[in-house]
Amino acid sequence: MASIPAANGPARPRCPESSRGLPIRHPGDARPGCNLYGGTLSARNSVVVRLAGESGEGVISCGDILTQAAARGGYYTQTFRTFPAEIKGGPCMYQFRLSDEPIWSHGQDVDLLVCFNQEAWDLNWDSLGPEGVILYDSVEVTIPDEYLDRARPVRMDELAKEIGGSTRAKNMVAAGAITAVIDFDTTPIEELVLRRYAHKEGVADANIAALHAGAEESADLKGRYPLVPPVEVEEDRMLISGNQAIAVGAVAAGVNYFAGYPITPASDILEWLSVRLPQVGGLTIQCEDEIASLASVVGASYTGAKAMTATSGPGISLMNELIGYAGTAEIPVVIVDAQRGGPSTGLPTKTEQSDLNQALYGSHGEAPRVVIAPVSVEDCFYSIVDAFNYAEEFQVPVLLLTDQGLATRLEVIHRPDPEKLNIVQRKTSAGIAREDYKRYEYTESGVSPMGLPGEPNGMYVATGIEHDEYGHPGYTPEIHLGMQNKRLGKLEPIRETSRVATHGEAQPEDIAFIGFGSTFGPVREAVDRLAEQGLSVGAFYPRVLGPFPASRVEAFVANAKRIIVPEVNYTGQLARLIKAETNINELESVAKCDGLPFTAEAIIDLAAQEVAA
Amino acid sequence: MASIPAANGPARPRCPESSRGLPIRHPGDARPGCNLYGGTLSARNSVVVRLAGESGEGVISCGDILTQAAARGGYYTQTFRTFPAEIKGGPCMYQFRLSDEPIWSHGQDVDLLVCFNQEAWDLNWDSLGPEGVILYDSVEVTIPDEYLDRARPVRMDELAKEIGGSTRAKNMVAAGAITAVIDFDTTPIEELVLRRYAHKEGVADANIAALHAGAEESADLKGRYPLVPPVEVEEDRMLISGNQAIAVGAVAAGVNYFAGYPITPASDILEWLSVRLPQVGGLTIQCEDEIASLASVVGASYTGAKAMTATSGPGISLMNELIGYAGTAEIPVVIVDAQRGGPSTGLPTKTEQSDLNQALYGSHGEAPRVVIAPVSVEDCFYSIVDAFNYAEEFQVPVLLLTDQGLATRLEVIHRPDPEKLNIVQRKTSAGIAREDYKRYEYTESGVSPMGLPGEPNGMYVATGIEHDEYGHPGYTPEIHLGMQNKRLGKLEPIRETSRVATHGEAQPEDIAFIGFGSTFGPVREAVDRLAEQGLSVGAFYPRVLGPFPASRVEAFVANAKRIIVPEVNYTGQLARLIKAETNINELESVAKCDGLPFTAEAIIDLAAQEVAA
Amino acid sequence: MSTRKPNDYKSELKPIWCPGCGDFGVLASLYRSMADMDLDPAKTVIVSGIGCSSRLPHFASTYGVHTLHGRPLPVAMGVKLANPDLTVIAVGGDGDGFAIGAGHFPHASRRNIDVTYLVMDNEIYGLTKGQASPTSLFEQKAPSTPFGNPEDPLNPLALAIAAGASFVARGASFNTKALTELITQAVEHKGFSYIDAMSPCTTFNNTQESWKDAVTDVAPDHDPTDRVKAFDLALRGGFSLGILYRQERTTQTERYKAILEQAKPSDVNVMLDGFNARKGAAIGKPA
Amino acid sequence: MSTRKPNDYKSELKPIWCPGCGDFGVLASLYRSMADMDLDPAKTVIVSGIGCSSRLPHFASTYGVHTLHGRPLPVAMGVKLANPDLTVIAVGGDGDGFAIGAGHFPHASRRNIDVTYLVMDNEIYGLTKGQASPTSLFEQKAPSTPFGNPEDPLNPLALAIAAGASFVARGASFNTKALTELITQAVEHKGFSYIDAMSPCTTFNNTQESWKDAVTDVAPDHDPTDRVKAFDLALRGGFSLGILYRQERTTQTERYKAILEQAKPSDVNVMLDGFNARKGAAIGKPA
Ligand SMILES: Cc1ncc(C[n+]2csc(CCOP(=O)(O)OP(=O)(O)O)c2C)c(N)n1
Ligand SMILES: Cc1ncc(C[n+]2csc(CCOP(=O)(O)OP(=O)(O)O)c2C)c(N)n1
Ligand code: SF4
Ligand code: SF4
Ligand SMILES: [Mg+2]
Ligand SMILES: [Mg+2]
Repeated sequence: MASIPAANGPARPRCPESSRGLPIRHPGDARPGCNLYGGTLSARNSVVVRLAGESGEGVISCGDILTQAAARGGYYTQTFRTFPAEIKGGPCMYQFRLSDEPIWSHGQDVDLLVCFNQEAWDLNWDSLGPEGVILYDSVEVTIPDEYLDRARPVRMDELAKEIGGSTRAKNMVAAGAITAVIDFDTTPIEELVLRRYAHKEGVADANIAALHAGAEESADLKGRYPLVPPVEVEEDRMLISGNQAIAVGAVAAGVNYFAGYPITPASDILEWLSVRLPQVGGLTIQCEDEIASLASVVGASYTGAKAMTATSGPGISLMNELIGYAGTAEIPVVIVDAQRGGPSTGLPTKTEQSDLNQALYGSHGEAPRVVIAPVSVEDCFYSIVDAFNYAEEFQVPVLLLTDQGLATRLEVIHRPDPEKLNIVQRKTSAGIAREDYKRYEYTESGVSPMGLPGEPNGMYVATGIEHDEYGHPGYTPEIHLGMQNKRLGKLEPIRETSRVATHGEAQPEDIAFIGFGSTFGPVREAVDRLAEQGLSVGAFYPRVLGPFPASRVEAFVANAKRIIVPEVNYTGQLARLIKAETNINELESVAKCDGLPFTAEAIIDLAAQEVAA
Repeated sequence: MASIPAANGPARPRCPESSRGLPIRHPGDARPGCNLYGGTLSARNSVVVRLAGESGEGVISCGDILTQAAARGGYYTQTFRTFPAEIKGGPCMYQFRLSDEPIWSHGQDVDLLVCFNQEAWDLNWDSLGPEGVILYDSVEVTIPDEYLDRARPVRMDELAKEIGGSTRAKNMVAAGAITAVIDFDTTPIEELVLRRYAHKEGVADANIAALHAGAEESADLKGRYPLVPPVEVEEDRMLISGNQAIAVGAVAAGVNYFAGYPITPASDILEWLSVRLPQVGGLTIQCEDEIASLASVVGASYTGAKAMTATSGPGISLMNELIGYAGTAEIPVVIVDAQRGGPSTGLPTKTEQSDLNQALYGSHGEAPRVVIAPVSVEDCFYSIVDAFNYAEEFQVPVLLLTDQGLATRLEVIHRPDPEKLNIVQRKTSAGIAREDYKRYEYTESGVSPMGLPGEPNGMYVATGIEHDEYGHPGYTPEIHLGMQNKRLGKLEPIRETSRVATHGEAQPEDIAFIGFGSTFGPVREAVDRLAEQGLSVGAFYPRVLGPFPASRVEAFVANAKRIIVPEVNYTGQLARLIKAETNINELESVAKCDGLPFTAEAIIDLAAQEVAA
Repeated sequence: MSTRKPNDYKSELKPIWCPGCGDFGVLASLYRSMADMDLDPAKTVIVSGIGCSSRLPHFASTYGVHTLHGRPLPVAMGVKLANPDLTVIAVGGDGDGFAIGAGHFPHASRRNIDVTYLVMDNEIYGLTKGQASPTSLFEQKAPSTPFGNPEDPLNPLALAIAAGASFVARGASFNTKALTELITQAVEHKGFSYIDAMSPCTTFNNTQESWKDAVTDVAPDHDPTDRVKAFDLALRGGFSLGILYRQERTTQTERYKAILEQAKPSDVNVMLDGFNARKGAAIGKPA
Repeated sequence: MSTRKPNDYKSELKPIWCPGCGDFGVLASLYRSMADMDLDPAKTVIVSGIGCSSRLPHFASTYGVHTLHGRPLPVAMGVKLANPDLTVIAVGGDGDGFAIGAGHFPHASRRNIDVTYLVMDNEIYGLTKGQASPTSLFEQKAPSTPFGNPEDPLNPLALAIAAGASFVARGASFNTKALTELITQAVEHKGFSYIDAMSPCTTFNNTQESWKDAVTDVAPDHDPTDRVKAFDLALRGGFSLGILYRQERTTQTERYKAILEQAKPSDVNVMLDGFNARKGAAIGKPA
C-alpha cells in the first residue's frame, strides 16, 4: 500500500478547512484564560508578540524597529510577516519572538497580541496562547467580553493625532505600549528612530513622543510580561534576513555579475546588490525579463565571471529553457528561487515550498543541475557560497531554494568569517596547448577545463546542441550517451559529500524527521522537546536535494519506527522524491498548504498522532 | 536497496559506448552469412528494408514512396527515419518493414540494406540481419570482400544520369532495384510518381524510366527475397504518421483554434492544420513564439473554443508559466509535445522520451494537468480525442507526449470512425441565474460551470492569482487549501478510469513490462515471442501518466517475479515515477539514451538477462 | 443613444490602488467610454497582465482575463480571433507591456489585431515597489538603480508607429474627458489601437504635478495619417495628448475571415479518406 | 596594417549550408572584416541563436556562444558587460531576432549595448523548412501560410531606429565588399549597431535574383544623423544598402563604468558589519 496520504489531496475536493496539523478554533471556544490585571507573571525567556493591522498602518515597520531594538538589546529574534499582495490596504501581520537564548522558530502561541483595527482582532484572536494578553486600539477595536480581563485598550489613533496631527505615528504609540508590557528599554528604539529620520526634522521627534506616550499609556502594566534579560551578548551578532544573507554571501563567494527582474519576495537581493556590487567592482543590472536576466548571466559566466540571478516561481518557470542550456553547454550559473505560494501568480506574499519539483525537473530533456535548500537565515549565507562553489567546480546551474518566510524574516545570527570560507575557482584552459584542448573533453571527473575569452588556446563554441568533445555538433548514439554520462555523472560525488543539517539522534528509533529548507527551525525545536519526553528522535535535512543523498537518508532512518516528512506544499514533493530515490517505501507525508510556515507546536502535534491515510 | 540501476547513470562518467541492450558490433565480427546469388529464400511474411545515404539524395522520399506503394498494395508497414538536424548534408536513414499481417515495430535485423554512398555502408553495415543482403551504388560504394556474396552493385548514379542528365532520380533507380529483389509490383509506385509530378511534365517520365532501369538492373535477383502477398485487404486501411493522426484526430475532436511556432518534429501539425482547419471553420495561426502561441490558445479557449498548440521540448520549457496559469484559471488547453533528444537544443531529429518529468512537474507551484502518452500511431488519433475530452471536462491543461519516432513514422492503421467517438463538451454557465453564478464554485466534482463571453449571466474574471469562488483575489489559508483541493482533486477520478494499453497476461507471473508511449510496439511483439517460449508475460502501458493509475499498476505486478521498465531516456523517469506513486520498490529500470527507439529484439534480450545493478 | 451609465460597468470589488493613483482616472475614463459606446458587458472582454494597473479587469463588470505578467496581448488576440463579435480591450502597465511583454507588442502591431491596448504608463514598476521600468527616465533613482538609471527610456509611441500599429495616441489619467474620448475612438478604430495613458504612481514615482504642467494637445494641423510626421511627433519632448497616428488597413480579423472564405469546406471524413492506403496519399506529406 | 588574413578566422568545420545560401556571403564578409580590423580571435566572441544562420559561430575560429532560439542579444550583453575588452558580435536569423527574440531587440537598442548585431535576413525560417518569418511578405505562401501570409512584415530597420539603436544599416550577402565594409564600421561604432544583411535562402525562399535587382545604395546626400529621415528611408520600398542611421551616444559599457567609478569601494567585511546587531541596522531594510 502506498503510504503518502496527502498525495494529491483527497479523492474529492472538500470544503476549505484549516490545514493538517493546525487545529481550527472558533470564536467562543473556551480557552484557558489569564488575567492581564492580576499580578505579574514570572519572567520568561521567550516571548511571542504579534502585531496586526491594515497595510499602510505601519505594522511592518513597527515590527522591524522592535526587532532591531531587541537585537540591539542583546536578544535573539525570529520574525514572521504576512502582508497583502497589493500596495495599499488588506490585512497585514508581523510576529516576532524574542529570547535570551538562540531560538529556531517564530512561535505558535502568541503572548502579546496588538490589534490596530477590528479586522486584526477578527483574524488573529485565535493565535493567542493560554497566557496571551491583548493591546488594542481604543477607538477602532471592540473586544468580546470574555477577553476583557486580559485586554487593554491603548489610544493609538488618538494619541498619534494629538502628537503629530495624523495617525501616522500610531505604530509608535503601539511600540511604546509594548515596551512597557514586556519591560523593554525604549532607548535603542529612540536611537533607531533618530537614525532613520536623521534627514527629516520633526518627524523623529514626533515619533519619539508617540513612543513615550504609548509607554505612558500602559505604564501600569509595566513588567506584566517580563523577559529574562540577556546575559552573555557576543559582539559578533548580526540581525539579517534570508535575502540579505544571500546577497552578502554572494559577495563573500565572489559574485561579479548579477542580473535580475523584480519579483516578490526576491527583489531585495536585486536591490541590495545594485547598491553593493559596484562597490566591489561588480555589476548589477535589471533586465527586461527573467529570460534576459538568466541569458545575460550565462553570457557573463561564459567570460569567467561568477554570475547569478534571483527570482521567484514565475521567473523560474520562464528560465527553464536556459537552465537546460547552461547545463548542456556546461556554463556555471547560480539561480535563487525565493518560493512563494503557487501555482501561477498564486499568493505572492505567502510562503510555500512548492517549487522543489520544478527545480529538480524543470526544463525538457534531462539537464544537469544542483538544487540546494538552506535551512535557516544563517545557512542562507553558507548555502549561497556552496552554490557558487558547486557551480564553478562542476560547471553546472545551481538552484537555491528559499521561501517567502525564510527570505524575509529577520534573525539574529553570528557573523560569518569570510576568511574561513573555502572558495572554489573554475578549472580553465590556461596552460593547455591549443592542439590538446577540447572544451568538452571526457575526463575522469567529468569536468573539463573551460576556455575563457582572452585565453588564446581555449577558443571554442559553447552550445546547447548535442556535441562532441570539441563542442562540434554531433548526434550519434555514442556522443549522446557519452555526453549525458559526462554531464550527469560528474555530479554523482555530491550525493556523498553534500552538507546535511541534522539534529537529535543520528539514527533515531522512534521518529525520524526528514525535510528541506525552512521547516528545519520548528522541527529542530520539536526534536528537543520530544526528546525531553524520552523519545528517540532525530531530524535529517539534506541541504542538497539534487543529486539526492539517497544512501545517507536510508542510513538515517534505518532504525526508525516512524518517518515523518513535513513540508509546506500540497502534494508532498519531498516525500515522493524520497520514495523515488531511496528504498524507503513507508513514510508519513505531512504536506501543509496554507501559505504559512510550520510551528514547533504543530510538529509536536504530528508526533503525538499518527497521520491517518 | 534501491533498485534503479540506470538511475542518474553510473557513478563516474565513462567513455561512450552503445546503450544497454544494444550490442555493439565491429566490422570483421563473424556473422552468420547468406548468399545473395545462391537460390531463392522461402517467402517471408515480414521484410525489413533500410535505405541509407546523404541528406539530399532522396533517401527519405524513396522510403516514403515505397512505403506508400506497399500500403497501397495491401501490406502493413512500420517505418523509422533518422536524418541530420541540418538542411543539407549529413547521413540519413529510412527503414521500413512490410508484412501481410499487422506489425508493431520497425524491426531490428535488416533484410535488405541499400547504400547510396560509402558512409551509408560504414554506418549501417552492422544492422544487417543473418540473412541480410545488400544493394549498393556501383560507383560510390566499396563493400568488404567477405560481404560480396550477398551484395549487389546497382548503377544508381550512372543510370540516373543517363536517363535524366543528373543524379536526381538516383533514388528511383534504387527503388526499382528493391522492387525486383522483394518481388514487388512497380505499378503502385508509378501511379504515385505520376500523381506527384502531375504538374511537372517530363519529371514523372524520367522518374518512371529510372524506376524501370533499376528493376532491370537487378532483374536476375527477382524474387530473391519474396514477401508473402497480402490476402485479405480491408478497404478501411490508412497510411498515416503520428503527427498526422494527431492533427486529423484534433479535427475529429472538434478543434477550432490552433496556434503554434515551428519546431522539429512537431511542425507537421501546424502545417497540416493550417491547410485543414479553415476548411472546417477553424483558424490556425503561427505566432511569434511558443509563449504567444499558448497565450493565444488560452484566450481562444476562454471564449469557448477548443484550442490547442503543438511543440517539442524547448517550446514546453517556455510554456511552463502559462501551463500553470491555465491550470489555475481552469481554462482547458491541449498541448502536444513531440519529444526529441534533449537536453537543450539537443538532438532535434532524434527520438527520446525525456520530457515526462517536465510534463508532470514543469511550472512552479503545484499546477493541475493531465499527461497522456499514446502508444502507437493509431492511438495518437484516439489520444488527442481523449486530450480534448479531459481538457473540456476538467477545465485543465492536457499534455500529449509523443516522440520523434512516433510522430514521424508511417503506419498502416484502420480508419477510425468519427461517428463513434464520445466527444465531451464543456460545462458552461448557460441557464444559471446571475446571482447564483460563481465561476470557481466548490462543487461535488470540483468542476464548475464556465462563463463564456456572450452569456450575460456568466461574467467573471479569469485569474492566476489565488482567488475565491467568485474569482476575486484572496490569499487566506482557507481559500488556498480549498482551491488546491478543487483544482487537484477534480482530476482524481482519472486514476481509475483512464485508458490503458495492455498485452499478454493481465497479472503476469514471470515478467511484467511497464512503459509509456512508443515503446509499446516493440514490447508488444516481445511479449508475444516470450509467451511462445512459455513465459507468463504481460505489458501494462498507462496512457495517462498524470494523474498516475497507481493501484492499477500495483494490481498488474502483484504476482510478477520481475518488473521491467523500458524507456528511451537517461534517468529512468517512469521507473522513478512508479516508485514515487506506488508501493512498488523493486524494479528493473532500462533507460536507453541513444536517440533510437527500442526494437522487439532488444526487449527480448532484456528478458533473457537480468539487468545488473 | 447610450442606455448604460458608467456605474453599470462597476464591479462589486473596490479598486485596491493607493489614494491618488492615476489608475483611478483611467478606470473612470474607461467606464465612461464603455457607457458612451453602450458596450454590451457580456460581449466585452478586458484582458490584462500583472501589475497594479493590471488589476483593472476585476473592477469592471464585464468579462475579464487577468493573465500573466507581459502576456495580455497574445491572450487578447486569441480571444478576438476565436470570437470576432467581442470587443476586446487589453490593459496593463509599462513594465508589463514593454519589459517582459516587449516581444508581443510589435507583432500585435504588425498583425493589426482588432484589439485596443491601453497602457497605464507610470514610468515605474508600481506593484513590486518602485523599480525602474523601460519608460523610466535616464538617471532616475529607484531601488534597483541607486546610481541613477543607466538606460535610456523606450518610446512606446514611436515603437508602435514603427511596428505597424494603425492607431497610436496619448492620453492622461488626470484628463479623463479627453481620455474617455480617445478610448472611444480607439475601440471604434478597426485594427490595433494603442493608447499610452500617462497615469502617475503617487506612491513610488509621483509625477502628477510635473506631468500636468508638461502636457499639451497635439497640434490641430498635425496630419495623423502621415507615418513619418507621427514618428517625428512621438520623438519630440513634451507630452502631446491626442491621436498621433491613424491608418486604415485591413485587420487581422478581416484577413482571417478572408481565409475562411477562401478555404474549400471539408469535414473530418473527407480528411480521413485522404489517408486511405489504397488510394495512396500524396508523397512526402500524405494528404 | 592587418597581419591576419580572412582564412585565419576559418574554423575546422565546413559550413553545412545549402549550395548558394546567402549565409556563405555573410560569413565571407565577416572573415574579411575581422581580418581588416585585425581582431584578436581570442578576444572576439560571436554569439548566435538557433537557425541555419545561427550556426555561424561554429565556422569561425574565435570564441563563440551558440545559444538558444531568440536569445543571442541578452547573452551578448552579459559577455560584453562582464568583459568590456572583448569584441562581441551577435548573429542570427530574422526568425531568431524578430519572432521569438523580439522582446530583447528594443532593449539592446535603448541600452546601447556595445555589441554588433548582424541578422541574416532571408525572410523565412530556413532551419525548420520554410515557414513564414516576421519579415516574410504579406500574402507569401509557405508551409504554415497555405492561403498566403495574412500578416504584414515587420521592418527591422524602422524598429531599430524607433527603439534607439545608434547604428542601423543594410547590407547584402551578394555584395560582400560593401557588407565587409559595413561590418567593420558597425564593429568600430561605439554602442549598439544593427546590420540587416539580406541573405537569401536558396532552398525555401529564393529571392536572390529579385533582390539583386531591387537593391540600390543609400543616396550620398542622406544624412544618417537625422533620425526621422532615417525612419523615412527605412519605410520606403526598395532596399537601400548602406548606413541609414548613426548616432553618437554613451554606451552601456561606458555608463556602467561610470557607476563603478561613482561607487564607494567597500568589501564584504564592511558589508557584514552593516548588519551588526549592536550597532543596529537601518530600519526596514537594514544595511
Ligand atoms: C514572470 C513574472 N516576473 C515578475 C513578476 C513581478 N511583477 C509583478 S508586477 C511587475 C511590474 C509592474 O509594473 P507595471 O507593469 O509597470 O505595472 P504597475 O504596477 O506600474 O501598474 C512585476 C515585475 C511577475 N508577477 N511575474
Ligand atoms: C524555443 C524554440 N522554438 C523553436 C525552435 C525551432 N527553430 C529552430 S530555428 C527556427 C527558425 C529559424 O529561422 P531564422 O531565425 O530566420 O533562421 P534561418 O534558419 O532562416 O537562418 C526555429 C523556429 C527552437 N529551436 N527553439
Ligand atoms: S503603487 Fe503606484 S501604481 Fe500601484 S496603486 Fe499605488 S500609486 Fe498606483
Ligand atoms: S535552408 Fe535556406 S537558410 Fe538554411 S542553409 Fe539552406 S539555403 Fe541557407
Ligand atoms: Mg508601471
Ligand atoms: Mg531566416
